[in-house]
Amino acid sequence: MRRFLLRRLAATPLTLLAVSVLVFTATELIPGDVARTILGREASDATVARLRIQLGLDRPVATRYADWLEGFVTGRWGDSTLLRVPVRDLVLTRLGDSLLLGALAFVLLVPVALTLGLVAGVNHDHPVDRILSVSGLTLGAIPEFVTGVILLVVFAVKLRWFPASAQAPEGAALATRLGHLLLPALSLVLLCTGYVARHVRASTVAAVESPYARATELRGFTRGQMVRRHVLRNSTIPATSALGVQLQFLLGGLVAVELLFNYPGIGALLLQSATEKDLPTLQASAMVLGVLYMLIVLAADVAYRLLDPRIRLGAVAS
Amino acid sequence: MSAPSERKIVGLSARDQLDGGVLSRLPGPSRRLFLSGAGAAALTGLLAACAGESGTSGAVRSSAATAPAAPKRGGILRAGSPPPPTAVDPLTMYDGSAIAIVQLVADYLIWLDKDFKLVPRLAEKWTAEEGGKRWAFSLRQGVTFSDGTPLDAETVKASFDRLLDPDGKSAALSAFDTVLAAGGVSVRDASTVVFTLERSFSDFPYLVSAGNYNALILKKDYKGDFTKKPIGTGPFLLESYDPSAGATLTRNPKYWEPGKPYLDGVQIKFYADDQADLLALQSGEIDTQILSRPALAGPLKGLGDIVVDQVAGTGLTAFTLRVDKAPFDRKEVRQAIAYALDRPGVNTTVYDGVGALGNDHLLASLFPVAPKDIPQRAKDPAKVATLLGGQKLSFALTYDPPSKDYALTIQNQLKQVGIEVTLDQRTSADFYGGDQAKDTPWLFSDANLVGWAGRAVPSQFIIPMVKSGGVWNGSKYANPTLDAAAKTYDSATTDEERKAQAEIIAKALNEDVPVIITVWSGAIRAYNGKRFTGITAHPASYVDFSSVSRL
Amino acid sequence: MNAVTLPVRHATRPRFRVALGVGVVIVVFWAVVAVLWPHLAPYDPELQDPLHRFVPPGAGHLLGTDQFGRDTLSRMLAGARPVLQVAPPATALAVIAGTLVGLIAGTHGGLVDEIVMRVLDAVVVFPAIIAAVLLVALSGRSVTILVLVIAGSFVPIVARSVRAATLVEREKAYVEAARLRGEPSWSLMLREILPNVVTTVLVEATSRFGDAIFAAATLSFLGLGQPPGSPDWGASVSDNRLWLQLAPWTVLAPALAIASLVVGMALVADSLRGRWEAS
Amino acid sequence: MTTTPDGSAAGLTVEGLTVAYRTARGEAAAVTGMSFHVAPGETYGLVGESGCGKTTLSRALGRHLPPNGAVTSGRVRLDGVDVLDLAPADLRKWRATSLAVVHQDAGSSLDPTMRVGPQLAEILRLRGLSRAGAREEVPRMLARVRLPDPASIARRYPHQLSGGQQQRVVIAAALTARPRLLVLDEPTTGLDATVEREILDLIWMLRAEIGAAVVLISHDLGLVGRLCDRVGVLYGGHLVEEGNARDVLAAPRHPYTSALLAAVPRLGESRHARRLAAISGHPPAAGENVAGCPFAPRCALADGLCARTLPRLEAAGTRHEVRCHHSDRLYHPSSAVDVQTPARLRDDPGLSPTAADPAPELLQIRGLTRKYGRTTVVDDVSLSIGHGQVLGLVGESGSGKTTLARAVAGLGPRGTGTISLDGHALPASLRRRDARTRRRVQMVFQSPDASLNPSHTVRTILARALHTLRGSVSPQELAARADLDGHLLDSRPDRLSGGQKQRVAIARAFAGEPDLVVCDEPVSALDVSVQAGVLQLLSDQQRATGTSYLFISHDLAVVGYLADRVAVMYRGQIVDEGPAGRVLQGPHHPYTASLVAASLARLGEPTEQDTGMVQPGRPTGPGCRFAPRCPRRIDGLCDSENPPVRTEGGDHTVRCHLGIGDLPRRAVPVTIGVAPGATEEKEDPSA
Repeated sequence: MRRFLLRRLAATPLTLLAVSVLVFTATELIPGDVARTILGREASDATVARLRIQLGLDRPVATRYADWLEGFVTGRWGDSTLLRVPVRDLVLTRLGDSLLLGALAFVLLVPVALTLGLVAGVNHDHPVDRILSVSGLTLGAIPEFVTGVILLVVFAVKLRWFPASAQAPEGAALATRLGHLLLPALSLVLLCTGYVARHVRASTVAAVESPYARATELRGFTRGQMVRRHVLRNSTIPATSALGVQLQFLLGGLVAVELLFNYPGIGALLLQSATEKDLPTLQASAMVLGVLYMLIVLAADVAYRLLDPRIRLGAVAS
Repeated sequence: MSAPSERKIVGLSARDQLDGGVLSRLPGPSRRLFLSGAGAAALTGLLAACAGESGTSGAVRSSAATAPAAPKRGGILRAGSPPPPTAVDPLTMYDGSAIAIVQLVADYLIWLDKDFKLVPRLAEKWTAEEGGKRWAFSLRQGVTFSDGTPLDAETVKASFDRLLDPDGKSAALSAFDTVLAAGGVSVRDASTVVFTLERSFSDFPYLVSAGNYNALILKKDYKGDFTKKPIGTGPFLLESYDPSAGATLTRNPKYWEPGKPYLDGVQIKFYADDQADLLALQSGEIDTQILSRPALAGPLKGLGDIVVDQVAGTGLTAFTLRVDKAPFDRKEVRQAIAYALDRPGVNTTVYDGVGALGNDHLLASLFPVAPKDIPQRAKDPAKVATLLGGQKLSFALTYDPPSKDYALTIQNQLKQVGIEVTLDQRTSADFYGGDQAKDTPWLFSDANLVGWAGRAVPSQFIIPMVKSGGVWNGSKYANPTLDAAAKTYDSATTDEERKAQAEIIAKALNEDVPVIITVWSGAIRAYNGKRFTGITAHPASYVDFSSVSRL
Repeated sequence: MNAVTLPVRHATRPRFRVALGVGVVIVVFWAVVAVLWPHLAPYDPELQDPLHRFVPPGAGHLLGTDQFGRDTLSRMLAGARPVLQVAPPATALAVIAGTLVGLIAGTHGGLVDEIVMRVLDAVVVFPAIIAAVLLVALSGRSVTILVLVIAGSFVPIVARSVRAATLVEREKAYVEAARLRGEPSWSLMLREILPNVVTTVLVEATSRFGDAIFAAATLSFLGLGQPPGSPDWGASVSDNRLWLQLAPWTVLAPALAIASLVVGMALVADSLRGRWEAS
Repeated sequence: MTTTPDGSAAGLTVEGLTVAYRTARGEAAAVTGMSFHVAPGETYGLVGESGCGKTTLSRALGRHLPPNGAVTSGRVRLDGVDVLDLAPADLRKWRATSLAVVHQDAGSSLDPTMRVGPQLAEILRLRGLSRAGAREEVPRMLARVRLPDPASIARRYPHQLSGGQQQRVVIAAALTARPRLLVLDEPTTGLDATVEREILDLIWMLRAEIGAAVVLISHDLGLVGRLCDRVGVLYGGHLVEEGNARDVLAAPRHPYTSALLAAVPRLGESRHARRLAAISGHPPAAGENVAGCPFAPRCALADGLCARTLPRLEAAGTRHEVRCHHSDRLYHPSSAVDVQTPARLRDDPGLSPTAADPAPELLQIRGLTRKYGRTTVVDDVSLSIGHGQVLGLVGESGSGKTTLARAVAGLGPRGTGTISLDGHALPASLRRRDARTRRRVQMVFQSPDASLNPSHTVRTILARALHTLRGSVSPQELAARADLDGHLLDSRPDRLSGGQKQRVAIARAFAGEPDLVVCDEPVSALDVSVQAGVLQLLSDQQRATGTSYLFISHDLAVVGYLADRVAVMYRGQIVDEGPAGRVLQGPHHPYTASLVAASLARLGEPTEQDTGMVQPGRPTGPGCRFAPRCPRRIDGLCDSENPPVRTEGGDHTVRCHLGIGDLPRRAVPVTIGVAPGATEEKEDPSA
């Protein structure tokens, strides 16, 4: 376990390094000029050129990359070129907001998906299973911006049950913030439930049909006892990796949902800084997302390993 | 001053932002505002028509706006706006959100009213000396900055020196070009500032008014960190600013105008997405929009408590053709395109009918000098066929996301007369990037669309855009007759003389068609008419919430 | 319990047949529409009509018109083509490239595997949106870009699955036998292993196809896909959602079209997956 | 025979049981018209090859068929209770109180995510014990199945137990109630010989203790014979022979039973002494409609009558019934060997001709060490194989024998030590071996399912091998040499039986005329009848080509049959190596002795050595690795010092502290079949 963790953690900086090079290269290739963006199209070429020098954009690419890298590693993330605020505060605040949204979606997702998957799996091949599976499949197939738009119209505009914007007033209580986040979280939940439920269903079916579950039946246990005592745990453990995948998916879905619900999260920031060539912000966002992404993968793996005694106690090679 | 194009440019749909990025939000070269007072009459008429259109609520709103009975005090006005794409700095800002925030906190010597009248603010009066070559401005007494520092002539001089510094980042430099140079500002006494111009300029007050929106009066030691040390003489104080979420402003108790503002504060919320902004207004999360999209004028009017204020303007989307390159080097081809367009159709589709028809010359009918006897060009497929003489015409149209609807509309219209247009949509960064002397797409592509906000005087369009060698002459049009007329126009002293020169210019442009102008746009502002009164549209989407009160 | 005594349960499950049938009908419907829409659409989907903007669904326009007075039904039908122009080549590209990468990594193992997997990690972690922004900015919005971005982001997914399947096969005796007799590694990969990971590849292909439709719609929604004015569904949802309140049909029509196609594809993929994995 | 109050017989009564499955092609009967009776305390063995309906029967006894299976006719009664008539709630109660089932793969019938103790406690709670009571009872249950340190076992997860321990836990779970019926479905398959013996001993002891009707299902005739009172032989879903175990095994009356017996290699019997008789063909699939005798297509005695009419089960002796038209013609069916007369282990090496003549060395292994991670799997092994010689390598699972074999083939992890072929160093990595060398060393793998590419036809598989190994014959010829029907050439492996697959694998190994073929447990996954054919093929190929084998098996009898020399491997080391007969007869290493004992021992006989529960993979001390389990351990020596290698009779080496004279040897003749007196010894349960 420790070796597994060490190896995975060792790979992380390398991956991030590769990503940072990719991001840097991509930014270099995106047409446009930050100095021009800051000054507007009306400024003279001379003024723009002066600002470029001031921003250090005239230096060679390699120098700028090295500087950025050194700064990033030593914790000096610099200021956003466009917004002139410290990148670290900007990115971490946005990340925090995104995480709040993601966490809410996750908290809603887990019990719903587990319940649906278990119910479907225990009743596999019965109509209940069919209905749950097909509706899970159906909901999961619809892009979040489509469900989001419909949720907005129904609940925010027509019924006015929930605010249209995910962004709560400044200094609002957590409950208020969560209320604002409910609709966007819901569109993410709808997106992901099907997938996780399918995994839970599959592992539930496997557990129900496993020799140990059958053995309990032969020992005179009722089906309910079997499910509670043996199927539940065995079907949820493999689902942790599905949840990991979905967490990554949640991250990906954030961009559209953040835009749709006007939530200033990390996804929107990434997109904004990419289009606007705000390199320090873009790099930091990409790095932070990358770390988060890899942590999620790692956490899912670790959780899986911790939950499954076979792996935890080293019977199966990691 | 542009109205319709303002929101269109500033407020982007989600996809426009993705496509375009920051530069797409540029009000652009259009942002210098010069409009003589004479235009006001025409505007008022137009306004009345619009008010009638918008029904009773519109009428109520108009009267409320002009004569608030007994304004209630207190209340927080919540306004929605797109987040400023760059740091909020009065010296460099050009986007509507940043301008609005700064205008709530700081003040100009002269405010530009929504009907283009100059309204004294920090300057109480101004006089021209030496035939308009020198201008003296008397400052209002007893004005203090929010930190208690009194306003004096030195402060004003420092503010303008900052704007004129050729090595600085001032975005206003080009506006003062050939008129006022660094060192031209001096202090006569503690309350009088003197501007010595490089040449006579009778419309100079516009240059130091809100029309030149960077020309805010800031403290001497202003360092470019506006959101951290937001000190001004305006009606509100900036309490907090978050580039992602919004801005919180509270009433400035030291504001010089007695009793104002009525509001306790203003809460500005940023909406990265037009739809989110609109939904917020509909669902009551905000009370007004800083930047409303003209195309939404109709839809907004139908929504419950929402009322829409509407003003006309001289903004335009210029459809520029390179006269020095085939196929547009032939006048007939350019004319054919002009005759192929359904102008009322553009106005309806792109501006929801808010604009006024254009006639392919830069003299909008709002300008008093506009010639009246040039026939309005209209769609004429037979004429297109004759002009093209069987030539099959196809070309690429370059533009950036804010002009997308416009591009789609004319593409479709031209297709109906057999002209094939390929759309070449660039990101705004790309479109406005590059070198303005040799390769930037917005000045060098064969055919392009550029949004221009309104101008107060026609020569502010004519000199840069169509005069030979003009800085933003994207068509590369060169006509000695027009050049001469433009020069004469600038030095003309009587209205008759101006009108005569204007007619020469208009006829030349209408005949040669270097730039096709289908519609002059207008501006709107939507707000909740049940909650607040005193909110008005402004051609440049400026905000003055000092007279806003709750109902 | 062995396979001989107990015949495989439910060799043909009725559930698969119904779901597959419904899915196939939906997908085939849209495929046909994608090809034949010029004959099916009542109007030119590009044709603007300033006098008939925002016409609600009714006799003249079955699904109403949009801000330009374009017929929503015609645009919805025409919108099937861009999606189906993107998803198949993107899927094919991703599956071919991913299969090759997965096979190479899985067959060679060791350092090659480690390097390939780290590179794939980086690709996964690298936000696809940055790639999309870059490519769009470089070459304008086009179907090719969309295909490349989607394919690129799916390659690691396919490669990982194929690699995992390859690692399982690689340990099997028939591969060792082939190595023992000195088959070159390309032969091991293509001749010995590939035919036995074909199920994985097919399962990936169907899953990725559904995902590609999803991704194409999302990227178009974000403004990163189709050329301006395209009747593409994702782009239409994005273009029209400003008028959601005024003209909901302009949003709902393409949204439901996306939903139906992805659901149809999901049903097909799920059923086929069930069959292949059972076999 | 006791009877229940309602007059029916006590114990298990199965009457005319027919079980069928719904399949895509309609109903398929897996068990047809089966009837038998097992009295309380009696052990009834059901024998047959895979596919004959054993498992279906075992599931039908617990009324636990998969959803598509159903009993279409017949009854199952236990102590007068008709199991098939029970309402669901009653069925659960019946299962809880009267039934106990032990399956083949014990590990999989335990919840992998739950500790053993709670799993057992849970069952006890179901039987009505209180929480505390259940907790107290668990260690007692574990002790009952002779598990050392029950408290610690209870705290472990199933995967932390060895296979034998898992099986004991499952048996403990089965015995929580006092079941009236104990079904043991292949309880020792997959376990090492010594562990198997322990489990069987346990069952032997417990069966008297619990006095239930015991049904033991197995493919292993020897096992059934040793453990059971009565035996039923299943074939194609029918009971073809039934009788007292001793009678059936000693004098089988059905050709199938007799063929099965003839197919089993006996310990100490060499390929030079007897050909194994394989049963050609394969058993009918479930549902395959057979009008006549299901065995007729494979039967040497079959005639027209057999093909047309299913014979009835008829008496053939005392409590001995047989379902054959020609049972009278089969009096001493396995004509080659008299089952009654035990084959003697021959300590005359002269009978193994190749072992006698010191053959020139082909393969030489010196100081080979291989590690997986930090675990040393093969530890400083030196071995050699002569030209044309078969070296049998035997050892329990985890002993390192497969790793050693793979190292010879150039597969697996790298390590130290040298391998040379005809005096030339053989690179450790396959990649560095040239084409010529690669061609000389080939391998036959254990799992027939994995060793052939499922996507290729047999022809392609053989053609590829001929191409890369530069074989000179055609695929047809190659297949013919392996006794494969020509029509199979265009089939894919999934249409082949296990035996056919293994024949293809052998044919493939011989495509390039190799000098050495490494056979890694090539028959362990095969049924007895098929195993005989494959062993015979290997033997024939060896004779025909003079190729040397490194032959690996965990089955001492199989190794003994094929090998000229035998090496015994224990935890990475060769502990015993020499001519086959001498190694098996002794004097030999105590571990070898335990292996021999395990495969021969009579049940109920006190075990000579106790079975130390050594955790696999536990780090070894400096002493002899076998010391913890060795009955002749010299305390203070064996566990602290590495044993010396002693030589006996010139070419027989033993790694042991004991002097040659002290080493165990087998005096008792080796037998197969019924342990004499086994039936007499059992207690009469009805008494």
